[in-house]
Amino acid sequence: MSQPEILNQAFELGYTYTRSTGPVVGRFLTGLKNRKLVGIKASDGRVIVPPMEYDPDTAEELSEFVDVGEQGEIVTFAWVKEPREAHPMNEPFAWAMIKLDGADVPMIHCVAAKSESDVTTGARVRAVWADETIGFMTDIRCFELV
Amino acid sequence: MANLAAVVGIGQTSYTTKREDVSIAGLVREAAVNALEDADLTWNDIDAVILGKAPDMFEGVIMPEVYLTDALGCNGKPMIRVHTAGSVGGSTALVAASHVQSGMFKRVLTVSFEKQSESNAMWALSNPQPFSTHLNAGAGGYFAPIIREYLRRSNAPYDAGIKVAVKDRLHGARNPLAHLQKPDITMQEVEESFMLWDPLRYLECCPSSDGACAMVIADEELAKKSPKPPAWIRGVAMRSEPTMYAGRNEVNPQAGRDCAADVYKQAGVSNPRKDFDCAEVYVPFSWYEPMWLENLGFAPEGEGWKLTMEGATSLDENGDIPWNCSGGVLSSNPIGASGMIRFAEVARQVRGDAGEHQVDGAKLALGHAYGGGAQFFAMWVVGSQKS
Amino acid sequence: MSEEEQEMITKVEAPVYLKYNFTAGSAPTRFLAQIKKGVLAGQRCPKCLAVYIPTRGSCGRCGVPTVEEVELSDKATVQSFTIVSIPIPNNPIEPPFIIANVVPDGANVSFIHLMSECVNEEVHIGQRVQAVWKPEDEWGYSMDNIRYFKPLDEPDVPIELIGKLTVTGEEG
Amino acid sequence: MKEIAIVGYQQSDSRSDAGAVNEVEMIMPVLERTFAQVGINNAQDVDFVCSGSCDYMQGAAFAFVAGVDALGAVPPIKESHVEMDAAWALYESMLKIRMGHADSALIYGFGKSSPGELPIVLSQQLDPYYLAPLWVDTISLAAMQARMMLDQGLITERDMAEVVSRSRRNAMNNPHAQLSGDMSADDVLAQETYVSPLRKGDCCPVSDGASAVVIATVEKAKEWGVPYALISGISHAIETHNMGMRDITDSVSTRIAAERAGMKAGKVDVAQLYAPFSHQEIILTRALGLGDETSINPSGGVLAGNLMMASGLSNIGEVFNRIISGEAERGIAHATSGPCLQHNLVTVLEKAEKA
Repeated sequence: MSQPEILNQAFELGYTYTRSTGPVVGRFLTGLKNRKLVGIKASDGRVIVPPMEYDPDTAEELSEFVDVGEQGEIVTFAWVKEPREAHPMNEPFAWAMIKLDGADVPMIHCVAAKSESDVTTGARVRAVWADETIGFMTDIRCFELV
Repeated sequence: MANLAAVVGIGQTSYTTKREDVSIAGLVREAAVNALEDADLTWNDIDAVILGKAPDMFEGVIMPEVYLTDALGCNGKPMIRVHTAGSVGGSTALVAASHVQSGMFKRVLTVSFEKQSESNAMWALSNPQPFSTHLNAGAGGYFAPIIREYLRRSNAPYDAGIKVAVKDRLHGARNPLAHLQKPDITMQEVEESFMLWDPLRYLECCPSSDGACAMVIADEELAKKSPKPPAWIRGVAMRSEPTMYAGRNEVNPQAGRDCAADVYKQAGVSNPRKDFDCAEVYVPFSWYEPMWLENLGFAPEGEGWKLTMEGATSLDENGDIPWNCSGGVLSSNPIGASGMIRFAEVARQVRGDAGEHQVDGAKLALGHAYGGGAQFFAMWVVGSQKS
Repeated sequence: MSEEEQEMITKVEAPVYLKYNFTAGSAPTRFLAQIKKGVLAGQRCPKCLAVYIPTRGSCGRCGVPTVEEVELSDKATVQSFTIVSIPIPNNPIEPPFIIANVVPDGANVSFIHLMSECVNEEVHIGQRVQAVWKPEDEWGYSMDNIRYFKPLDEPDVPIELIGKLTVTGEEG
Repeated sequence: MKEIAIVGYQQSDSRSDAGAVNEVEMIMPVLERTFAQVGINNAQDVDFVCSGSCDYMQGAAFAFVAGVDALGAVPPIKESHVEMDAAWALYESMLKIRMGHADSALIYGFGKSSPGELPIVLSQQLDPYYLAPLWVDTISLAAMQARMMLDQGLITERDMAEVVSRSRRNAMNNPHAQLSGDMSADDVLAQETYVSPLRKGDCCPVSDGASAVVIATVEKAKEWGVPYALISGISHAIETHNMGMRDITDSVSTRIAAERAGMKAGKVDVAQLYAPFSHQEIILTRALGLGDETSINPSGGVLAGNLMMASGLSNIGEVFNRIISGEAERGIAHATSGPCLQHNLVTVLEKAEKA
């Protein structure tokens, strides 16, 4: 038995996926389409953005929507020097947990900045909307430093 | 000896081509909440969650238990995800039962689901892999040659499959949750339906459904306190064999026979046709009813089709051993949940809670699931009595 | 009803495409290297001696690697088949067509392939068939080097001998 | 309740690219060595088999079905599979033994992660509406977690580098390790940042490989006449999928699992912690309350080689190795799943009393 050569071939695994949202996720995405951010009130009163369907502590169904601001504060971040092909940005950027004004629980999105040193925990950021909003997470193109 | 365990709550969604009104979490949640309500319990009463589904690619969510934690009230609790191909709903129920039978848990929730409409895939997940021939025409294309070999061996009449297709849809018409509602289906309609994979016609094949099924399984003490009658788990078994090996009996797989023998022994069943009042058996293609009648020992080898043709498996014909009273996989097929639906439906039967498809006085019943190339088997026997 | 409610989002398009670099296993690679040369190479299990094609790396029965290579005939027997009346995704072949489980002489397991140059209604279990190859300059690392199997004018193989013939087509 | 022991453990080399070897070919040699260690022929000689794997690692549905081809499953066997790290397959096997349906079990896990872009593949574990569409990779999530700890003064970059240094040095004694060497904390700190604040060294490598374990009742272990260690406790717990709702500087579920598994009942000589990122080892060490008396990740841990779907099981095996060698009397093994330590399993192993 001779040593086998290695046979490689690139392939793509994927499907289009059409997701039904249900009322809670749908409400948030509808907000995005209208360039508004909406959260939901947890059983303990904390405002969660994007809204969760079920409370992590009590498992109860959540339904009390709360409007939140499109500005917020960076809670923590990661600086991506070399964006990956799948990433939403082509230039170096930050992933951040962002606590929006009126929210108690941070959300994750990307932050555009020229360099890592421009980004700090506690920095204020503002949502940058896509030219066309369709009701999808990428309607927020990114956040930018205020 | 295993500790006693019983099903004390059952919840299902209705089954349909596309559940467009809920998220994935919402779908799973619906079945789980129905099971909790059926058991008159709350999330706090649950000690662990056991989740099952078929390949993650159906929804494109990898290891979805991670995302479904909150929908299933699992924060701070153990969560386990089972995947054994098409048999997974059954295997998941068995893993859930083992949590209680081991004495390690008092009461657990088990849920299985598929929201396979999300993938928009025509024949589920048949995307080509490099270096292999692209002849994958769906599960029917795989099983049709095996069915043809069964026909050769058994000399079964050509319309035994048609009879099953009609019978299970008539059963399904009694079950408001069933995906296909065809109360007026006829032999002629099935026979005239499009021949997809000869000898399988369109109406001899299962639909593709979205849906979820859930059960609460409790130990003896808690089961006794349960408001509705428990379905006592009298036997549990699983068996696997390789997809392909020289001399493999694909028509009548040894893994199925061994699994049945194991579960019957535990439940004290010597003559399944007599001892069981009904069975829910994984029949995604009509001909698998006669094939499994033989594999599971309800009929001698080569004679399963006779029971089918006699109406022995039909509720409408007052058969002595009704199979798939809920309509079976031929009426609803959310793949990851299909096995658990079988297990849950027999529990409904022995609890006397199966509505219009109830078998009068059902006391002992077999739930069955299979997967892969008919190589993975999961079975349980449930009874209205502990022993 | 407010304007917002009228336009409630209920579904989203969320494609998920992931790139992989697939590597054929080492046993499959040896099979593929042979078929590139127009040879159907089986691999024998060292324990039960069954010959597999195309091998996946092990004998499923014994759970051990299949090592010894065995050159097989491109004549085969139909173990079973189905007539498919629907198209296969990403495959240009037009229905109805026959997908048969064929066992090449010298092998003990079948693989699926197309059958053609036949009357669909006359295809049967035990029928003798032979591979029809693509032109040599089109051969690659693929079972698709065989375009399809066509019927042979030879007597049927008795059921109990299907999967048991030697490489010369004799009773094993 | 029947006492359960671990009697065998083997792992393949952890390799950045297993090359031509496919899954079944990766599993078979590991199983062969495991069977030899226990003195059994194949999977027919155990009562139950359970595996852990994930289709998306190699990008093919039903990847685990190929695993069955490695078992010699004729006649058919009692077998099951979790789409999780095989540590959870061990958990399922424990239930099977405790319920009296098995006296022994083979557990194996395997992952060929090199064919895909693992951090991006794993982004599809996240919330399918809010996060998966953004393709937030696992390294970035961990980097945010690390920064939060740095900002709060819970750790320093040097603390992280020291974890890496110890991992690489410990791995020098682990023949299966992928990354090992005499690397100092200063060497690590000299690396430029990768996904800041993480350096490459702070992140586990992408690895291909498999591992296997055999467990059995103590009676069966004695019958086999092989060295064994007792599994005195095992438990796991998951947390909310919303990372914003978790304190990601802590691991509450690890603490819950350790309590339920009875970790505190005795001294912990050795701990194998599944920490794919250096700072996560510190989170786990603190959540578990481990101190200087405990040797952490003597194998080098997953920073020296991360077999997705198998390393959690390997951790159990590594503790077993140290108990039967006499290096330790009692230890814990940890496994994790999900982003930023969302789901955690703790196993407690103890030296068996002299028979």
